[in-house]
Amino acid sequence: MKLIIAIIRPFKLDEVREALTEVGVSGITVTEVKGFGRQKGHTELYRGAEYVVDFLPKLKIECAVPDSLLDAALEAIQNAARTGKVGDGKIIVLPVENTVRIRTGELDDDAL
Amino acid sequence: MKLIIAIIRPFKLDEVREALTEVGVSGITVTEVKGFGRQKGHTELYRGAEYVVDFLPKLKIECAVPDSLLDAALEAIQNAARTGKVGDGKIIVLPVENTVRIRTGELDDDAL
Amino acid sequence: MKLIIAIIRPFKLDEVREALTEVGVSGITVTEVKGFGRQKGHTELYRGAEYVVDFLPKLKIECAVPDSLLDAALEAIQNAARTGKVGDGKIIVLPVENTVRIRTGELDDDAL
Amino acid sequence: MKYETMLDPRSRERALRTLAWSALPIAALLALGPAHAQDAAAAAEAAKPVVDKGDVAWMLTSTLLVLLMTVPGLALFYGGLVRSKNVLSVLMQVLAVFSLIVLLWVTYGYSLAFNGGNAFIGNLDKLFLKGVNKESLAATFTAGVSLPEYVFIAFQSTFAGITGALIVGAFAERIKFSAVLLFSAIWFTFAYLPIAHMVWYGPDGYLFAKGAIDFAGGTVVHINAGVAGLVGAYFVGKRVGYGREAIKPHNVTFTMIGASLLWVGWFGFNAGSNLEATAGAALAFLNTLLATAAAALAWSLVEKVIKGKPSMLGGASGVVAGLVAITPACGTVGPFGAIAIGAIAGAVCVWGVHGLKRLLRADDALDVFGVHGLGGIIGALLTGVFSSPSLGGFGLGAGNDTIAAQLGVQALGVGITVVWSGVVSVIAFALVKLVVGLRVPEEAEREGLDITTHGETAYEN
Amino acid sequence: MKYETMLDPRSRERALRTLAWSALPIAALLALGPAHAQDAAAAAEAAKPVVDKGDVAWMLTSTLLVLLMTVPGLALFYGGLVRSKNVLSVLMQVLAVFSLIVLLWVTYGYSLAFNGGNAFIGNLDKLFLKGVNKESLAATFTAGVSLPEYVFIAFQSTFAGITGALIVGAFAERIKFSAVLLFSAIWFTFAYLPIAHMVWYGPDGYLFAKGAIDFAGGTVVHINAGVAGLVGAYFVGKRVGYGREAIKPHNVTFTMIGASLLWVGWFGFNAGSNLEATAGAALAFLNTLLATAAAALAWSLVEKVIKGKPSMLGGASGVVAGLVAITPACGTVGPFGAIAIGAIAGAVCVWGVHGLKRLLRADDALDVFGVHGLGGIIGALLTGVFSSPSLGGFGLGAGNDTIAAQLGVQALGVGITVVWSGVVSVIAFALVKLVVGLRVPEEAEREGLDITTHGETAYEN
Amino acid sequence: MKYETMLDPRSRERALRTLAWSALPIAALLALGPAHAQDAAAAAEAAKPVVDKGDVAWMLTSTLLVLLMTVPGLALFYGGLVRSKNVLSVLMQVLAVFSLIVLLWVTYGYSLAFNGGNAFIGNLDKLFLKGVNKESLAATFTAGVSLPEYVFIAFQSTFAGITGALIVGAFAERIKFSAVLLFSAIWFTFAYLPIAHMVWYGPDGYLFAKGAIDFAGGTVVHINAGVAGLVGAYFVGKRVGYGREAIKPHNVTFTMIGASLLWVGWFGFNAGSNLEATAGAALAFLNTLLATAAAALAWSLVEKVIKGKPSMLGGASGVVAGLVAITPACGTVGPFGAIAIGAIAGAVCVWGVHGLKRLLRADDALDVFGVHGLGGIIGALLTGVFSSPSLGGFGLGAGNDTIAAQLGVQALGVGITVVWSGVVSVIAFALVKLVVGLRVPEEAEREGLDITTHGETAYEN
Ligand SMILES: Nc1ncnc2c1ncn2[C@@H]1O[C@H](COP(=O)(O)OP(=O)(O)O)[C@@H](O)[C@H]1O
Ligand SMILES: Nc1ncnc2c1ncn2[C@@H]1O[C@H](COP(=O)(O)OP(=O)(O)O)[C@@H](O)[C@H]1O
Ligand SMILES: Nc1ncnc2c1ncn2[C@@H]1O[C@H](COP(=O)(O)OP(=O)(O)O)[C@@H](O)[C@H]1O
Repeated sequence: MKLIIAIIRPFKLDEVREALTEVGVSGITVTEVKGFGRQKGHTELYRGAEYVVDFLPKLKIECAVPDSLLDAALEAIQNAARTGKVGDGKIIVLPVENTVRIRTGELDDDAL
Repeated sequence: MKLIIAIIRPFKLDEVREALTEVGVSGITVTEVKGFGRQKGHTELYRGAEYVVDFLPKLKIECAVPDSLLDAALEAIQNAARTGKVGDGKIIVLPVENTVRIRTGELDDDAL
Repeated sequence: MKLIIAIIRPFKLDEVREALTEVGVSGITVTEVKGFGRQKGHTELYRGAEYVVDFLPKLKIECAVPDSLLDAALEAIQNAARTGKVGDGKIIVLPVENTVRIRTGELDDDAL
Repeated sequence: MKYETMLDPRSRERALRTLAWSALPIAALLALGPAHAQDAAAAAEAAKPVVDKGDVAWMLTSTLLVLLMTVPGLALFYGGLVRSKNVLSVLMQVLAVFSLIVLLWVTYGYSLAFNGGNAFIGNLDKLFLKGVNKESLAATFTAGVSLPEYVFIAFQSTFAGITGALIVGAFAERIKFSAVLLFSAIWFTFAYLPIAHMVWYGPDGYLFAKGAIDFAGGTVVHINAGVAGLVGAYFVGKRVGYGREAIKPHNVTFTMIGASLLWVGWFGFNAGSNLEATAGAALAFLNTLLATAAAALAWSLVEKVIKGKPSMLGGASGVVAGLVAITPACGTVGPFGAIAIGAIAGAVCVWGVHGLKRLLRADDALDVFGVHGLGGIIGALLTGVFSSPSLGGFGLGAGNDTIAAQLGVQALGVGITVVWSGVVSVIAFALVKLVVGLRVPEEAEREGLDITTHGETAYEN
Repeated sequence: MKYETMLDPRSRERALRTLAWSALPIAALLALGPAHAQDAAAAAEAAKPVVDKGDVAWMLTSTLLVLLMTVPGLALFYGGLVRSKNVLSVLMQVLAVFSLIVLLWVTYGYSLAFNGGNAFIGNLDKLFLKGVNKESLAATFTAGVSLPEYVFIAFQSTFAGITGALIVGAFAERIKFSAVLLFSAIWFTFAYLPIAHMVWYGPDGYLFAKGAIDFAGGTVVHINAGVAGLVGAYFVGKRVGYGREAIKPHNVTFTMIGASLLWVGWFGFNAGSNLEATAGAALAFLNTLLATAAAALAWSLVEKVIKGKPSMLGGASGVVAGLVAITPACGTVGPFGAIAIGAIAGAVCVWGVHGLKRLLRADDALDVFGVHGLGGIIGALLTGVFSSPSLGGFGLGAGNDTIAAQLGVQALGVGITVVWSGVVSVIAFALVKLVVGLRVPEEAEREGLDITTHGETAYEN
Repeated sequence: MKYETMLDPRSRERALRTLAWSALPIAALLALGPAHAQDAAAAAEAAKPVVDKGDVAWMLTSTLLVLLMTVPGLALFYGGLVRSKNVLSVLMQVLAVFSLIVLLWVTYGYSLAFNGGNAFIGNLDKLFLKGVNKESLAATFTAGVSLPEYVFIAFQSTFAGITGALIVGAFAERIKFSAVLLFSAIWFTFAYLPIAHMVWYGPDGYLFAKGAIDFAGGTVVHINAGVAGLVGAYFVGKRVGYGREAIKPHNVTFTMIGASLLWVGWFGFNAGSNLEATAGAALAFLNTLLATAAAALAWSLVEKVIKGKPSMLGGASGVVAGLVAITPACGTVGPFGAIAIGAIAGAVCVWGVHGLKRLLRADDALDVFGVHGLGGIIGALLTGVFSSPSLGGFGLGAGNDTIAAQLGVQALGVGITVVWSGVVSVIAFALVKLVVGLRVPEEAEREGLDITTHGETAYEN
């Protein structure tokens, strides 16, 4: 089992979720985050002050998948989240030791 | 050492934290997240528009534990967070390579 | 490749980001979180009620680095984030299986 | 000063009689206000009541100020105090209850409160505002000075409206919307209207006749609402998680805006109750300013001493407590009497939301009783004290020679209001429970009323 | 009641003539207001117009209330409805459009709307307020009663300002800031000024002369703005993601505060349009209170029945719909006529933002047409119905004997406004598109106008 | 026009003398306002001052408008500009300072500012409002027209209150709450009261006698507060992280609401300073509307040119700058003079918060000096220019024949205020530092004053 972490553009969420659902992923968890990377931010002006805002709003998607679904899920995310411009984001895949569904106590792949 | 990631219902936070403290976990980190899963969302109505909100507010708890505490912690979370209804959430366990306490530079289990 | 997760004090963000940039880290992702640990919270008073707020505002920094950068990055974070007082936070290092840059499809170290 | 309201020529005679009873040196003063009414020509037609445009201007302004108190004032004050998942439900309850009562007011409320009848309730002669038109007049406290009746109807309608809206704070975050509406209609009819009639309808009203002083509605509005709220809190029960989870205000800035708008609008409430733009209105105005300032500081000081930190929420609560307490007194006490009343109310109401609340063991969510009920009682009683000329006041009520006598009458007013409102509320809540039920299901309460009752959420990034 | 405005002694004669035409029993009533004007001495100099300080007080208050409606009222109402990345752009548009129009108003607008000319537009004799000073007067509806001209100029400037600001809701979240300003200046000059002249400038104005009733500006302000907004929505095009992504209000509490302040301020708009602090103002006031309450409840009820849940946003929208609909009618219908108009407008406008909106296929982002346009039309027509004494009203327009006749005139007013405003808007938007372009680039729209156009973000933790 | 305030019969004679000095053609005009005062009957008793209910209505309204400016207006304007961890501390400071000063005002402030004494300070004859009652009167600018003294006391109390509250913006986000209160009390006593007396108390006040024009308080309120703020910023020191970390407004929408309410309320401040509901008030009103609109657009235009983007915060700041600058001038300049003053102030104050701020090297957190100080100075000087009839104004001050002469007097007023307020502030801050200390510990500042000083947080999800 793997945990997929994907940093994407906020307005791509719906497309990514649909793409993942299609390949059979049953659940995801989304967090609002701020990203710093190659994409450059903007300048904000307030009265006497100017601030360069390097951090841009992004969404982080976390999704635990059985090994069998990994490749399909990765492809789905890439296709749905890509615009081709700097700042599209990253996907990071982590190994998972085990998972539990709290409601039932089911373990591993059954828990997803 | 392991990193426990638990997605739970927001109002269960206090119970889970207490349960973890009891089994000897010394610290946790909590993030507000939105979850998509089997639990179905609601419909929101605004003037001419209706939106089906599939994403539900959840809390993500992250907690690094020494291997010795893992089972107790998992059980504590499950017991405290369970309501028995769809949407209780998941626990995901990841392997950790090492940890550092920033203040002191202590490493691994000592860092927790 | 590793994923570094660092929990730090909010006002240390700029210093940590600069320190990481200096050692060659090209991107980070930041999340607002609430931390519970040894540092004690404060009491809030509202009309008839008092609440002990155990959760303190922290920032979580996530940063995927090639193995070669790991030690430098860890040191950079520790130096920049340390105040020496309880509550400076933790660093947790996780193994990464692979990474993808969504825009280009580049993999692993190239994706960062 | 008593609140005398005669609304058609037929009651003019009674009005004059009432005025003659008055122990206050007020007639002389008021005669000074509309100086131009006194010239030779006017004297010749003294029988014909005069409408002064300055009065109309002030009373229209006062009326919209009471609306400002309700929405957005009270709505924000309450809305900021609840959790973000319930803020819209509170705003909606305030808006809907106010709207409903204003419509009931013109339908039958005005007639029952301010037209004929007996010592306890009026009659239905003005049902659907029968006979009211642009020529009909309502009397003021000054013989020969009138207001267009539409002005008086509008002004009083907002009083009824805000009183109903005040109550919803007590059972916020868990009550059914339909229950709120049904309760409001019943309570308005059987508690608000009789008390308003008893206190304000001269010279017949039971408490009016006894010389009870309630210049702008301490009993009618605040004690009345406070008691209804407390009863509601018992009936509806405590919020899920009350006492265990942290139930914090979601936006204290909103609460502060609300409290500020209550302060600003309250000048319409208090100085508007003078019905004329005279020195009497100015006194009520100044007293309202000073009592509130004193109460805000007093609440903060007590918090600083007791808990070590003066909270903003405390300051805002002090503002409201001071306003509530000065309401009955603002027309008859002097400026330093007002400061005393404000300071005392501000200090005591800290106990109202802490000690008293614990004693009462009710989850009066937004402290309707602790602030409006208790503050109203303090104000009603202290009105009997500081109205005394010996303490800088401008005179006790007709027929009450000593502070003790006046205190007795004031206490009677408080007692009657507490009991009457209490009994009506118990019956009303029992009825509502039977008919539509009082409370949303626990799961809906957890998810928040905004989504489950109103189908929307307040905030989005 | 017709809106008659004669602004210097030269037009006094015409004023009296107009008044003589009037079928309303209003003169008798109003004569009662400024009672002191009637004493012997005053009668002797009846020719000299009287300025009453009560009128001045009320009109200054009314004027600032219309500002309150605009900023912060309308700004918040609109600001809460957009996404947080665009809130500042909306606030800025409202502020800048209002400011711009107020300046244009004193430069040439006032003269073109309210001075001489023909049936469709005034002249430029008062360009740069030439000849206006502290002594110059503006007539009211009552012969012999005047206001300082500065009061009338200020009052009317805010009407023009808010009308321009209303429009921006239709194309919010994607339009260029420069386009908004340029369009506003053109539209104000070629649509607002002529319609205001036609409806309000007596006795010459085209619709005024026909006996059309628009007491406080239902056609001039609301239909006028609603149509301009709709045209704008077509020209500017739909928002990126419209119909696919969830485009939700970012802060419904702000929207509620805004709606409440609109309600509070609207008393200046409606009762202020009486120009005097009399029973006529009080009637307009009470009607504005009641129609709004009825509309808020009606909208909620319809939502409850159709969708199962009465939303707070619906309640707030009902408030605005009710206010819009009662605007033309508030001076001539009775209180229960006002309740009927409010309830009907509240119910029908639910369809305006759902069914009608789908039919129109325009992304009128904040429902300027669905609420102001549609509500305005309903109000204009129902004014012709409920002003009839047979339905409790205070009289139809001069020369219109039956409800049918009046309805015809009202429909004519609606028709002219829709066509005129529509044509001017089409031309204006076409021109603006050519000169500065209408729309920001898609990427800027995604990022939000606050950052890309104004260089700032509204919220920070 | 000079601000003349005679408060008891004893000073009536002086008042008439002052009026006789006046070079303004104002007497003739004002005589027109209260037309009814002129009829035969009234003429017979000319000695007896007339109280007009229209004036009372307007002045009560004006007074509550100044409260609206302070809470919630100024509180929100400032509150939105700080970080969310400090918003409650700012709201609390504004509320507490206002409340404190209002209480000090009735205790001794009113007597020291507006009763007898010498050219620099009044006396203590009215300590605790001794001798004031419902019959006592305060004079207006018109001989024979008075206000109930309670009205004048209340109106002026809010001026003192808001002035103290303005200052807290300069040292927001790091000062001790006790230091704010102690400083406010000292500064109010030794800086506000003397300056108010010098400028407004006729005919004795030092600047009043020199013919300085400060219609509504440009020197007394804005320059006075601006200088105190600047001194405070130096004394308290820069915020932790200033110039390194991003210190952004946490809620620009709140700031915009605040600026809007300042605009709305400022009509009470400016037009209320006319003390009567006459054409003079209407002129002040219109000028306040126009100058503000011009300033908002001017600030935005300069930002657009210099930085490429016109910000909402800039628009809101322009609103305040325009209001500040028109304050002294609003009674004597013409509408286009007002537009010029607004536009100039709006443009120059952009420099006030950028270039000047860098020069001054003080962390004046919310630009109290850059907007109120600088805007006040610009306004004071331009008043001397645009009041000239040659530039459309209504007359220079008594005894000043040329613009140059008037400018000299205006500059003197500015100079005295800057030095006096500066010196008092230095001493006051030094004293406060000694007694209670000025600044919270660094850790508390990092955590935010809301939690560490007031024990609460503003927002919760
Ligand atoms: N090494 C990294 N570790 C964690 N997150 C990263 C890393 N690099 C980039 N990110 C995240 O991915 C986002 C996009 O990265 P960026 O370099 O701007 O563009 P791109 O992904 O197109 O190369 C960033 O805003 C940040 O949130
Ligand atoms: N595969 C997954 N990866 C990550 N998070 C998940 C996954 N599936 C579910 N979740 C999270 O768990 C929450 C609860 O899941 P859900 O399917 O609704 O109910 P249950 O846990 O009872 O089966 C979801 O809202 C989501 O946040
Ligand atoms: N075991 C843990 N797992 C995850 N996060 C932790 C853990 N222990 C502490 N933290 C995080 O680190 C923060 C700082 O920890 P704390 O014990 O207060 O101080 P210190 O890091 O100085 O020992 C906490 O607020 C929490 O967010």
